[in-house]
Amino acid sequence: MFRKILIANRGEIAVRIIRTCRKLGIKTVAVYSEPDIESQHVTYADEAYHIGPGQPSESYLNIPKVVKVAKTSRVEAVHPGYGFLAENPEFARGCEEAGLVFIGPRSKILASAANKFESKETAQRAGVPIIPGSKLEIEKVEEAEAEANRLGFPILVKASYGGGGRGMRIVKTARELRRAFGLAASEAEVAFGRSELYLEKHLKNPRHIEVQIIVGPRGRLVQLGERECSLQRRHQKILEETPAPCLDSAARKRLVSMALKIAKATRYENAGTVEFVRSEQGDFYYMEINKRIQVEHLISEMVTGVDIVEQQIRIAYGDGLGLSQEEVQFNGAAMNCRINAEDPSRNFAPAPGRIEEFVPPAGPGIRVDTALFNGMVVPEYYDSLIAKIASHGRTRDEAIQRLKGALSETIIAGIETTIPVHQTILEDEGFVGGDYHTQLLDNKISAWDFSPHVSEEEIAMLHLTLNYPSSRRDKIQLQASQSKWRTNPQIQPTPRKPLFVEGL
Amino acid sequence: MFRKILIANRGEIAVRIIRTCRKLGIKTVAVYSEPDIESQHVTYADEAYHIGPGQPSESYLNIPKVVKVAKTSRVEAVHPGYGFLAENPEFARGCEEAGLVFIGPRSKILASAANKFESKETAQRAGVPIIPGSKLEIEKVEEAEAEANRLGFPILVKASYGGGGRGMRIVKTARELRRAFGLAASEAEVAFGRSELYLEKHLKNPRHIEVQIIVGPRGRLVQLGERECSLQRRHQKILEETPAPCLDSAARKRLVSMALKIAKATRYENAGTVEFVRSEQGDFYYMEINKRIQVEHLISEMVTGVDIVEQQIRIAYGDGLGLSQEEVQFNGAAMNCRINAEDPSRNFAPAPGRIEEFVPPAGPGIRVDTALFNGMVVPEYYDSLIAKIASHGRTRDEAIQRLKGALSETIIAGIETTIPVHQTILEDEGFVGGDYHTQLLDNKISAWDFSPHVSEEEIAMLHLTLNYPSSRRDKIQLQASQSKWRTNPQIQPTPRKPLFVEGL
Amino acid sequence: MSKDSNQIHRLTVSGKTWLVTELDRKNMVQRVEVDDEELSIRILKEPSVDQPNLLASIAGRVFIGKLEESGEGSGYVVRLNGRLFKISLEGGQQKAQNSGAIAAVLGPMVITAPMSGRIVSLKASPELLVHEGEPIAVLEAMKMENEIAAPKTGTVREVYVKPGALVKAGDRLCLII
Amino acid sequence: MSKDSNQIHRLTVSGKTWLVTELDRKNMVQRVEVDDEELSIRILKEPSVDQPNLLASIAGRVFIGKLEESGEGSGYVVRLNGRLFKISLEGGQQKAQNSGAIAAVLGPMVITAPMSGRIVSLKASPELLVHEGEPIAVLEAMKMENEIAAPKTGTVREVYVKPGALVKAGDRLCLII
Repeated sequence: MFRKILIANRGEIAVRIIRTCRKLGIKTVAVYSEPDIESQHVTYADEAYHIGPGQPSESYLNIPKVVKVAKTSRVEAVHPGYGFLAENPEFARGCEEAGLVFIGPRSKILASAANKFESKETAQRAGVPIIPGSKLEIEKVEEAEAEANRLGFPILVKASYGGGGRGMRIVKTARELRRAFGLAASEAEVAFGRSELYLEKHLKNPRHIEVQIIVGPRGRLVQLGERECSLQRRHQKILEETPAPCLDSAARKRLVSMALKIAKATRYENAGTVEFVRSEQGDFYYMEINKRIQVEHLISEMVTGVDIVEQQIRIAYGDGLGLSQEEVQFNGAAMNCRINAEDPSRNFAPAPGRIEEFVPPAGPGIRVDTALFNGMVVPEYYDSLIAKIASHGRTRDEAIQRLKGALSETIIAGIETTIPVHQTILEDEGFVGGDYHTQLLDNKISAWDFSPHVSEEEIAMLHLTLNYPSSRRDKIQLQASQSKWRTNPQIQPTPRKPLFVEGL
Repeated sequence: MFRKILIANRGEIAVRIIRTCRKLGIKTVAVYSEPDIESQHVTYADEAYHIGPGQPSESYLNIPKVVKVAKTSRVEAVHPGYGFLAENPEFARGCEEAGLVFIGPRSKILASAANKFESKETAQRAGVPIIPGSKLEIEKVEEAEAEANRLGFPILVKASYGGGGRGMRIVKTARELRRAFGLAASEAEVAFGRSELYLEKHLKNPRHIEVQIIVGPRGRLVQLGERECSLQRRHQKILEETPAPCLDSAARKRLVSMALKIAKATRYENAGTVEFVRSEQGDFYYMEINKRIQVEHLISEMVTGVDIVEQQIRIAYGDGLGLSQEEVQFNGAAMNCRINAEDPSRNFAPAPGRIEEFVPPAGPGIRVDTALFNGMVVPEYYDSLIAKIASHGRTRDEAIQRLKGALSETIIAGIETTIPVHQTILEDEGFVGGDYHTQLLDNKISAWDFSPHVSEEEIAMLHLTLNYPSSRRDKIQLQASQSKWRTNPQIQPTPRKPLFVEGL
Repeated sequence: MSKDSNQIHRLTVSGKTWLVTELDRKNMVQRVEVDDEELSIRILKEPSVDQPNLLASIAGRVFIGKLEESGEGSGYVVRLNGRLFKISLEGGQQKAQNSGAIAAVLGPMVITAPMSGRIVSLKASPELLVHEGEPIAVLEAMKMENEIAAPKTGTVREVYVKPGALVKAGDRLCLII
Repeated sequence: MSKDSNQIHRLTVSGKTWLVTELDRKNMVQRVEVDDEELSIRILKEPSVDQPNLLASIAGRVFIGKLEESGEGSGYVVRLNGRLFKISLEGGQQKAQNSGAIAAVLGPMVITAPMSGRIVSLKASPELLVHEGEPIAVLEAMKMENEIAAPKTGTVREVYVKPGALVKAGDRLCLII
C-alpha cells in the first residue's frame, strides 16, 4: 500500500480522506491556504504545507504549487477530493508526469469526457437514452430557433463549455428564445470564455438520480446503488437519500444497467457517479459521469458498509477491486443533509465567521462528516458546505426520524446555517411522501419561514436571564469590556446566484 | 404508541433512550439528582424533575420518589436503563401497582431470577450446562471443604446473595480454603447483609460471551447474535466486540440455541442478555440472564441495524415483536470502548471533575454514546463510565483500525480517562489476534505504561509556546488572575476494588 | 426584580419583537406574560458569581440560561441550553428602521462591504443617481454572488473600489449623498 | 528569546522531566534540543494579543500552541492541537518529592480528602502509630473504594471524620504528627 499520500483539498472532505488513510496506515500530507492554517485537516494530517493566499486560484487551484509540495514531501500519490482540481485533466497529467499516482481516473479519461458531446454520443452508441437536444455548438440565434422548433418547447439553453447552472435558461415559448439566447451567451462568455450554447428538451418536474460505481482493473466493476439527489435549490443539491423512494426494483435494475453500460462504453476507471434525469413518465436519460468522490458518497457507504475512499486508493495503488458485487449488501435507507454556512432567512446569504460553539449530534445511525471545531473561523473564500449530517435506518421513515433528532441536537453558534431549511424539508409532506422532483424546493422555498423559531418559553427565559438581579452586575461589567459579538452590518447582501453550480 | 415515558436513569444511557423516544415521537421525562441538574439528559428531555441529593440511595435508587414523579408528570411508562433500579423487582412492582408500564420484564420475572440457584436449576432442566458447583447456600466452612473436594480445585467462592465480584475469591488449593471462606463471608455480610456463600469450579482462562435476545408476546423471539466481553479488568468489562472472534459457525449455532433454550425455559420477556462462560476447551456454561438493556448493546445495533431500545418500548407497549429472525441481517464487525473517568497511570483512581474540552470522534463507521459536553462536571457519586466510543467495519480488522483512529481524534481534557488503556489494547498482539480471555488484561495491565505519551516534538512545542516572547506578557497577566486549574492533590488515592461489579 | 414588576419590556430576537411583562413572584415561582400568554417559571438555581447559570423550569422543561457578553449598544447575547441568542432590548428592530429613515433624510452615507469577498461588478459610478434598493455592487463570497443594494436614494459621490478588488468586511465601497 | 539561549530548561509533563535547550534561531527556524535530540521548529505564525496561537511545524507536522492559563506555583497549562498539557517548569517533579520529604521531617501534617466521596472505613484513630504508605482511610467515589495512604510515618493526633461521612475534596481527615 502507499506509504504516504497528499490530499489536495480542504475542509470536511480532506478530514474524511485522512480518516481512511489512518485506517489503512498511510501517512498524510495536507496543503493549506493562509486562512486555513488552523484548520482541522492541517492538524489531523501528519504533515501540512502552505500553498498560498485565500483565493482558490492562488492556492488550492495552483497546480504547479500542489505538485511541487507533493514532490518535496515525497508522497507517492495524490487524492484530489471533490471540487478544486478533482476533475482537472491538467492536474492529473501534472501528477502523472511528476511520477505521482493520481487517485482517480487517468488524465486522458478526465480529458475525453470534458467534452460533454463526446460523452453523450458514446452513451447513445451504448444504447443509453440522452435528453433530446441539439448536437452541435450553436453560435447564432437563428440556428437555435430552428433546432428549438424541431425539439419543441419548453427547452433548456445551456453553455457548451462549462458546467452546472451557469448560463442555463429555461425557455417556455418561441417568443422568449431570442432574448434568453443572448443573455445566456453573454453569461457563458463571462463565465467560461466561450459563448457557444446548445439546447435540450426541458423535462417538467424531473428527478435527478445517480448511480455510484467503482471500476477496478480490466473493467471489473461494482455498483453501490443509486442516490436520489432531486432536492435542490437553484440546481444545487441540498439533501440526498438512498435508495431513491420512487424506484421499484424493475426501474432500479434498468437504471443500474444503464449506468454500467456507460461505465463500460467510456472505459471508466476508479470510483465515479453516473448521473441521470428521470422524467415524470419514469424514463431515464443519461446526463454525465462525475469522475470523483462526491459530497453525498457517505449515504452509499452507510447502506453498503463499503469505504469508497478506500476503494479509490486501493484501485489507484493497483490492488484491484477489493470486493465483488455479490459481497455488496444493501441495508436500509440513508439520508444526508448538507449544512451550509448560509442565512436562509436572508435569502441564503453567505455566512462566514467564527464558530462560537459546535456540538455535533450523535447516537444510533448518525454520521457526521465535518471539519468544524469550537473557535474556528469559516473563511469566505470557499464553498459554504461546512458539515454533512447523515442518518441510517432500517427504513426510510426511521432515517427521517433519526435525522430530525440529530438536527435538533446540533448546535452551531456564531454563524447562520441551513439547518432550519433541512428541518422544514423533513416535515414537508411532499418530501416525506417520497414524491418530489428538482423543482420542489424552488417552488416551495419562498413560502417557508426560516427565521429561527423561538418559543414563548424561551423568550420568558431569555428575559429572566437578562434581568435576573445577580446577572445585572455582570452585565454592567461586561458592557465595559470589548465584545466579540459584532452586530450585523446594516447593509445586508442579497445572494444573486451561485457561481459554480457544480452539483458536487 | 406511548405518549410520554419517564427515564429513571442518568448519563449516556438516559440520553440514548431519549434519542429513540424522539425518533418514535414519544415525549420524555427525566429525573435528576442535585449534582446532575445541568446534565445533558435534563436538557434533552421534554421535562425534568429533581429527585434528591447526589447519593444514589436518596435519588436514583429512591423508588417512591421516582414513582411519584412518574405519576405527577402523567407518563404512561418508565424505562429504567441499566444499573440503578433496572433489575429491581420492587421497582417494577411499584410501577405496575401505580398503573405504569415498566419497560422490561414483569416484576415476577425479575423476582424469580433474583435467586440465581433457581435460574441455574431451570437451565439444567432445559438441558443447558452450568458450571459444576455446590447447589446450596453454605454457611459452615466444613461443608465448603466437603463440596470443594467433590468439585476439585481450583474453585471459586461466591456470595449467594449479591452480584458481580463482591465477596468473590479464587481458591487454588485446599489449604487456602478456610481463610478465603472466612474473608469472603465477612465481605458478603458487609456488602449484601447475608454471609452465605457457594462454590463453583474455577475455569482457567475462560471467555465471557453473551447473546442478545428480544422476546415478544407469546414467546416469539429473535436473537441479535453474540457479544464477546472477555476483555475485563477485575471482572469489569472494558471493551466488547461482535461477532466473537473465537467462534466458528457451528459453535455460534450451539451458543445461540442454548440462549434460546434459556429464554424459553425462564419464560423471559422483552430484551435481555444470556451470559455464558466458554472454557478453553470450547464448552459453554450458562451463567445468568441480564434483564435490562446493557452498556454494550450498541455493538449489536451496529451490526444488525436493530434499535434495541425501540424494541423494548414496542414490546412494553404491546405492539409485539417488530421483526422476525429472517429480517435480522448480520453485517461486519463492531467493537466498543468504555471510556471511564479513571486515571490508568494512578491505578485507575476515580477521576471526577470538570470537562474543559470535549471533542468526540466522527466519520465512517463511528458511533459515540455519551452525555459529555464542554464545561460539564463529572460527579463523583456515580459509575465512572462517561462515554462509549464504538466502531463498525466490514471486517474485524477494519473495526479495529477505525477505532484506533477515533480514539486518536478524541479530546477529553480536564480529567483523566481510560483512553490510553484502549489504545494499548488495540495494539496488543493477543487482542488483535482475537485469542484472549478474561485474564488477559489483569495479566498484562501491570506491565503496561499508561502515562500519556508525549513526544519530543510536543515537548519542544510546549517549551516554545511557554517561552515565546509575546506569550510571556500574557503569562504574567495570567499568573495574577485566579486559576481554574487545580494542581493535583499531593496525596493520591489508591483504588482498592470496585464496589459493585455488576458486569453492566 | 420588584422594581421591574409590571413594566413592559420589548425583547427582539431573530427579527421579531415580543412584549414581556413580569407579574408577581411567589417563593421561587415567577409569573411572566409573553405577548398575551402567561407563563410560570420555577427558579431551580439562581445565578451567582461562581455559577453564572440561571436554572429554571417552565411546565417541566428545564432551561439553563447564561448572560454571555453584551454586544454593542442595546444588544446582548444569552446562552440558553447551549444555543446562543442575540437579543435587543426596548424594541431594537424599530430603532434600526428609524435610523435607516434618518440616514435617508440626513444625507451622505458611506456604503461598506457586509462581508469579505471579491467585487465582481460595480454599478456605482460617480454622479450616478441610485434609488433605494437598487443594486450598486455585486460581491462574491463562498462561491456565491451577492448584490449590495443602495440603502437610500441619492447620488453616488465617490467610489472607493474597482471591479475585481478583494475587500474585507467593513471596507468602504462608495459614498452616496 | 536570545536571553534564554543555551540555558537548560526543565519541563515536567505527565510526571516525566525533559531537558530543553534553545539553540540558535535563523530567520523563522528555531533549533531546540530536547534531551539529546535536536529539532528544528519552523515558526509559521507568532502569537499576538489578538491571535494568541503560536503556529509552527516540526518535520512538516503543524502544531498550534497556546498558553491557556497559569496554574498554581510553577504550573502552566498549554493547549497543543486542542489537547491540554499541564506543565511544571524547573523540575516540578523533583520539587514535589522534596516537599514530601521535608514534611516528613518537619512534623505535623493534615491529611485531606483527595476527592469528594464517602468515608467507607477509617483506620486512623488518635495516638495510632502509622507508617508511610500504610492505609489510613478508605474513600468511596464513583462506585470504587480508594485507599488513602499515610504520606509519612508518625502518630495520628486528631481525626476529623467518622466512618460513613460524606467529604469534599480538600476536607480534613486527620492530623499526623
